[in-house]
Amino acid sequence: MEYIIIIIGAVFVNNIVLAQFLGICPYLGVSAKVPTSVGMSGAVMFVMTLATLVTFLIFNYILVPLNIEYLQTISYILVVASLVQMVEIILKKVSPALYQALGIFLPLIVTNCAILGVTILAVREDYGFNLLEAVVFAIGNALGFALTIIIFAGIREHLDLVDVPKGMRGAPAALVVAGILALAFMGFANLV
Amino acid sequence: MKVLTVSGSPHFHADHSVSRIMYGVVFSLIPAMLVSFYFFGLAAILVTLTAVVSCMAFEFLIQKYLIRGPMTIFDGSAIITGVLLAFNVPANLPLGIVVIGAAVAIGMGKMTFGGLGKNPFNPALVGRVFLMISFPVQMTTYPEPSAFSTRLADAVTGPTPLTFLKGGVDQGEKVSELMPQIPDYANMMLGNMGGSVGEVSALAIILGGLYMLARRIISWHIPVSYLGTAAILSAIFWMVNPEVYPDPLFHLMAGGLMLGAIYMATDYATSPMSKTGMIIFGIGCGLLTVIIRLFGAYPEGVAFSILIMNAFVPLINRGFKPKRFGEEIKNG
Amino acid sequence: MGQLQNFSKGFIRENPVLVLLLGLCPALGVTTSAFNGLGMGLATTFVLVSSNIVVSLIKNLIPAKVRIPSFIVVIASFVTITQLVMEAYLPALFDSLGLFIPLIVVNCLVMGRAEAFASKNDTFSAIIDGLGMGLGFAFALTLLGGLREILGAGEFFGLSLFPGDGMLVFVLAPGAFIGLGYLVALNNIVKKKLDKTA
Amino acid sequence: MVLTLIIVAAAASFTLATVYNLTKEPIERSREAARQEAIGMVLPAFDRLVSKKLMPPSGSDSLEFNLAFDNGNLIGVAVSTYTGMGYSGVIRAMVGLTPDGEIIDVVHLEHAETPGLGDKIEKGKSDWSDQFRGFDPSEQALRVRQDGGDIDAITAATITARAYCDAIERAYLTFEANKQEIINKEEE
Amino acid sequence: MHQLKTFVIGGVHPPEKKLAEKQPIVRLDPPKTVSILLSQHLGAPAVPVVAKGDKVLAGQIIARGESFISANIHSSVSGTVAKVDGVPDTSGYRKQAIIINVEGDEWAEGVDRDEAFVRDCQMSPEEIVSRVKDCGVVGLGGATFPSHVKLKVPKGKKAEYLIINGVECEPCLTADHRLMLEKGNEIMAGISIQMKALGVGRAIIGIENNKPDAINNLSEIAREYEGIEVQPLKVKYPQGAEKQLIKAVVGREVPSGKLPIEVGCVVHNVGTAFAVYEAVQKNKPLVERVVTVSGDSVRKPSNFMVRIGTPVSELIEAAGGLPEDTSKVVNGGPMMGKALNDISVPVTKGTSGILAFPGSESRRPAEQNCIRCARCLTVCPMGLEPYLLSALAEKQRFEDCEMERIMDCMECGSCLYICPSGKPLLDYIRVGKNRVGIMIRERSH
Amino acid sequence: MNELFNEITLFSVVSLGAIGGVAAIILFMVAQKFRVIEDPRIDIVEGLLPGANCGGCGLAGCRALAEAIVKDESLEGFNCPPGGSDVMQQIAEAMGWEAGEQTPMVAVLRCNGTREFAPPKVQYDSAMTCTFAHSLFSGEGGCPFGCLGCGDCVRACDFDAMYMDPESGLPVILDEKCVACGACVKACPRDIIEMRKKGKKNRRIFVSCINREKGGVARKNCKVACIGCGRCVKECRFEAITMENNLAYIDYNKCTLCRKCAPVCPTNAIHELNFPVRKKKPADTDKQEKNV
Repeated sequence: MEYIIIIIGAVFVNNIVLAQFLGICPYLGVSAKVPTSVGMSGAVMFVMTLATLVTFLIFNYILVPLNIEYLQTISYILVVASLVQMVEIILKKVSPALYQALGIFLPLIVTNCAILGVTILAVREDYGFNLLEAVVFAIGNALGFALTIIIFAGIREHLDLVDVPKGMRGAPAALVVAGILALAFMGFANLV
Repeated sequence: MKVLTVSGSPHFHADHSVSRIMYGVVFSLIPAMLVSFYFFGLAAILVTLTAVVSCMAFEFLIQKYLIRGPMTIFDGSAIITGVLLAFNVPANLPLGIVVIGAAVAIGMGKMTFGGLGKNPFNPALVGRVFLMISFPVQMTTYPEPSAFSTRLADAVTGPTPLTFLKGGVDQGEKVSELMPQIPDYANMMLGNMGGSVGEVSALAIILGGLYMLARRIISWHIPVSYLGTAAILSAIFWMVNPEVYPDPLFHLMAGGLMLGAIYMATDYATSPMSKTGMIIFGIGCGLLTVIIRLFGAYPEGVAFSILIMNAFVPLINRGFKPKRFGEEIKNG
Repeated sequence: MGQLQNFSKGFIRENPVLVLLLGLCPALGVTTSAFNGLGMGLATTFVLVSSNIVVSLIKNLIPAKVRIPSFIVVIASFVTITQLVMEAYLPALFDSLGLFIPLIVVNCLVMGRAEAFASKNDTFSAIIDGLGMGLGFAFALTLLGGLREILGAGEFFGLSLFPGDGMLVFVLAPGAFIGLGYLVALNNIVKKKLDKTA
Repeated sequence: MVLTLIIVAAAASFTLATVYNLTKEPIERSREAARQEAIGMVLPAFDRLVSKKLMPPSGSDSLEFNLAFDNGNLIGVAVSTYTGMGYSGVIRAMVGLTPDGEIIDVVHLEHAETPGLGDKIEKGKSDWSDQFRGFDPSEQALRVRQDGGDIDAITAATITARAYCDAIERAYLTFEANKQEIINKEEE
Repeated sequence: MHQLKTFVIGGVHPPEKKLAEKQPIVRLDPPKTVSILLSQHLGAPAVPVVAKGDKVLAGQIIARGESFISANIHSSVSGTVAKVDGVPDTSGYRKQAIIINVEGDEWAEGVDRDEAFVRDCQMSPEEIVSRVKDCGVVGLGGATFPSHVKLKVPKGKKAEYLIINGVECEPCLTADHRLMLEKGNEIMAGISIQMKALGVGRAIIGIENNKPDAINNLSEIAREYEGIEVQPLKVKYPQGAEKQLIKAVVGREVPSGKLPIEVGCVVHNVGTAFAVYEAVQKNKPLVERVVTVSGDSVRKPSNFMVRIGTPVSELIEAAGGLPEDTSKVVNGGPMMGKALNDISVPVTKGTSGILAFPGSESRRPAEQNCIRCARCLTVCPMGLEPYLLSALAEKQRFEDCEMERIMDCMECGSCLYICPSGKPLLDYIRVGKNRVGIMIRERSH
Repeated sequence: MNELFNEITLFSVVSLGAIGGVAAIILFMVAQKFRVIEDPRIDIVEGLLPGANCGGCGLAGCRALAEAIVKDESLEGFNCPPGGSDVMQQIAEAMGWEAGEQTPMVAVLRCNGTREFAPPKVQYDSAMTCTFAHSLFSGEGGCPFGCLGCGDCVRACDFDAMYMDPESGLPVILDEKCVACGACVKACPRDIIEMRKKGKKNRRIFVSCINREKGGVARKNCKVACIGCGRCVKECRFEAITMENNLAYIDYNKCTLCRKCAPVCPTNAIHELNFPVRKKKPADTDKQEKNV
């Protein structure tokens, strides 16, 4: 039950994109087509879970005991960066098609604040997560990211076909859609 | 013989037009409008009028100065948005806020994307939710209904059945104790209860819905699946614990469920295209509405759930295509 | 194409937020008020300028393969420094910016400038570029913060402009997206006007 | 290649450690100052402060009790309390209680409530929280009126108001449960 | 209540306007000159076997269909070949045609011009097919697919039903209707000949319920034939489309991209059945056909039996000429026919009707934003999404068009008919089909 | 000083160094194991290309062109219209090859069937797209080769180099904006637009008609159609003009821009662009005006 609450909270109530403003760059960048956004979600989910697992261990078993929590940011980003590069290299070899589709955005996962943000949030005292909860939290957030980016890709495909007025085409319309989506998601407030 | 016209086939065209459909919807809204005028009086008339006029005005201004497209204010769609927006706010809402709502509904909800048919979200609901979040105090002070009311903004305010029940249950009171304090079902059906301008009378809305069904403006798929899901899900909760969860009949008649299911969810531009898609959409709306009503912070979830399902529409359209000719054989 | 242009392009033509759409997370997350926006903008500018300096200094010492990780480490160090200093001397701002301070590390703007500009140019140009881009970022954030503060709370830099509450939605998440959306559209129009006159 | 990265990391961490050591003290100071300020706001003048942690009857985390003495007499307790019932996230508050359990004053420490609505619990934003001054939980109910209590809710932010009451009540109940111990402290 | 059979998905019901319903077929005299197009059938154009100055007789072969899907062309008049040259066809593009100056009305030897009804046929199936081929019979419903090809069942396939299309679902057209009333015996005999050629035991004639007299007439005659029955159908457009008719009559669905024989059916038009009768029993090639001249601008809506190659303008004259406000002349039915830009074009084997409309009826409604009312989805008989296909084609996203099965579209026009926004849906879909067709062909190379 | 450098410093340096080191080693190993060999020059070439992904080169975007160039190890047959020879030169330098000089090209419209010269006989009332109009009928003016005027070419132009002239019903090409990407050539269902050499001082002479019908037929629909009379062929001393299917064509590689052919054309079908006005008989100047 605990885990379900964490997931519902992360997906709907405190949606990583719509309520926490994390991962906006890929949200706007890789959401032009539904299949691409699905691929991106997959990559994010994988990296996010793995990164949270690793950083949680580093934080609780290296940084806290040594009293050097202030190194959190720098050590996390190192871990995330190398993880992403690893995923990139592996993907290039294993699934060139997916690699092609995600294109330049794979390296951008490094600078995807969603990953770093979630790894930092996962060790926040407020939540007091244990390892398993932290991983579930990461999966929940990745699901939230996937949900919003895929919905959003659908809407953008729709907008592509209908000729949005010139001034609003592209990012502005996308942001307004995100705004309305955020409005709608406020309905989930206090669900858990 | 004059110059011949050459065009692609077909050379016959059905007697449909966008404005005929739209004015059909406006016509079907009249019963609900009359009920609201009866119970909320002058205030309701003022709110409705303001909303309609400002929706048309904003559409006119944006078309004229920003988009510079063909003039569309008389196709009736802005009127519908205006009426539905008015139907979704309390009758004693300050008119300035109504104007803001109209600006958001038309400007942000509709014209941002290029106007009628291009908007991914229902404009009236965008306006309503925007107001709901922006002006929570004004948007949740509902006037008490009273027959042939002529009062303006100084009306006695009171809770809607939904807020009353939710507030009570939240403090651990029992549904059976709370029920006698709200209008009975006959009154709720007629619209003699607190609520937004046009949502109060389930009967009037159903009447309008039947008219639209008869004229084939809408199909039964969305309203039936929406209301059905809401009824079934709330019935399940009700059977589990009738002291915490009110019965399905209450859910159907309270709040904006009827209005939402018949008028908002069936909006062409923001609902799925195929019949299966429509049913999925209705089920989604129903589930979300009940979940938000029972477990969320807001007592009413209709607007939120329809907006959220609006966002899913492109995906539903992708995933649920109409049944194609010649497909059956392959499977069989 | 002088240093001046390097500096000024960041405001309208190549504004990192409004045109390049970089660093949107903090642009949306912290701009509940003009003050927060400005604070975040300046913090980012500091990181941007200092990391640009260091990157342009060490660019020849770093082998190509570990270039990006090294740059990240440099940036992360400056972010942590900002974090520590801010917590010590500006605790209120530190609280309201919260998570977004460590996230400066992953601001595409910082990384992007280090990669695309500082690693290819001399230190002085790198400073000017960092300043221009950083201040452009701060400008956009302050603008958005101001807009949201005025519409959402009826205040500007904490000064009350009109009595009563504003439209709350602008202080909340949806308002950030909507506000930024229309700002980008507005900037598109301004940019087009500038292009026409140029 | 690996070596370069290690060197860069080491250099960076060395610099950071230095900065950390430099800022450690100011950070401590500013935190302490904030705590002191909050305590000062909810308690009358005192000359000695004793802190201890106590577990509340309900809740996951312990509360920090700051016992304030003036001339060796317990003049009040500043309790740092919390609630998880907030509209969004945890709300923390400092509650000042007299040795009899009457509320002296309340000030919020940390919250993420909706700006414009829930943030009315902040003293600077509205005078809503003034109604807790001199409130005696043993005689009146620490609940909002809708819930049958004696506290006026915040319009359109009942949840926040309810949560704030919960936080204060947690402080009060913990105080009541440990009253004996606290008074013993006085005798020490 | 008894539910009439019809197809399941989609369909519309446009106003029927069968103005010439009660007008008996009138035989028109040959005109002064005829232009006989070399391409009057699906497939490669026929190759002329006469040259300028040659004397020809009516019914004499003048061009030979040499490829597999092609048909012979016969002179419809007697006279002298004036030239072989390009004449504008219905689209205004010049196509090769044989132009003949008419002299008298003499017929080629062997053509039996006696009206007497001959019921029984002694030929073998092979002989029937080759006679049909020699006589240049093509499908007269509009698609002009060479009939002899359809009468040969491909190896490995088996035909179970011969379905006869007496639906005439297009508004205004009454040619088939009149034929069924006036030539019922001949049609029946034609059907039994076709059954023999195909080796099937059952034939079903599908007729829409708005032609009760035709249903009665044919049912009456069908009693004398074994295995032939008449199936009344609910009025719904496009029931005359092969796949829809099969679905309506026998309830089978032809898979996407496949032919009717896949589900054991062969479909022929009643007009074709009559032409087959004439070819086999009377040795008369396809040189004339019934054409409905109708529409709101036509003074005397009529049904004419005309020689192939007669200019459309002569038919219109015969029907009383056109009023001043005529602004559209359509070759074919109002749903799938082609608007003419010149009324001097000749009648071909595929001309089922000539319709003329005044300005008020011929204009398309003003185009507005698509309001996504989904009516086009509801009416599409193939279960496609016209709004989507049209938008994709407009945006030149032809790969996506192909994935959305644009090639299944049969251009029935129901979507454009129903669209309240006046979107030129079908126009763009046609563009898309065209381009996707090119893409598919390029791929197969 | 002790305060500044204590055990925290030591822990920091050691642990972060360790994290960095471990990460680097793992990465190094993964990189070895999953290496994909890809020519690094592709990235270099792609960086030099304009990145507009316009498809003017005939390939699917700039990356595709870069891959193709590197694969062929030569610039032969590759051309980036928006980038022009500058970019090709740069690529050649970067790769160490020689770039062929690229002749500047520009799109020209080979139809002059304005409403005046080819008056509409019927009215078109369907989707405003040439592709469809072309499949539907021969055109409002009746010429089966002429411009349909629905503007597919204008919509295809990514560089704002074309617009529809509402008066003539024909598209207008703006020389200075045209980058010769060929999008309009592809978009025109009737192949009316041709890429021609920009010419000295931007001067060009071409037959502004592609009607291959016989003279009389062509003339019936359009006053300025090429009727295939062959006078220009006789006039040309450079054998630049050929006559095929009743249609004259001027080869821009052989044409010397001598302007001899234009005056002899009885239908004014030969167009001159950007030449100084002829100082001859008044009748000719009249002609000139109509053509420009």
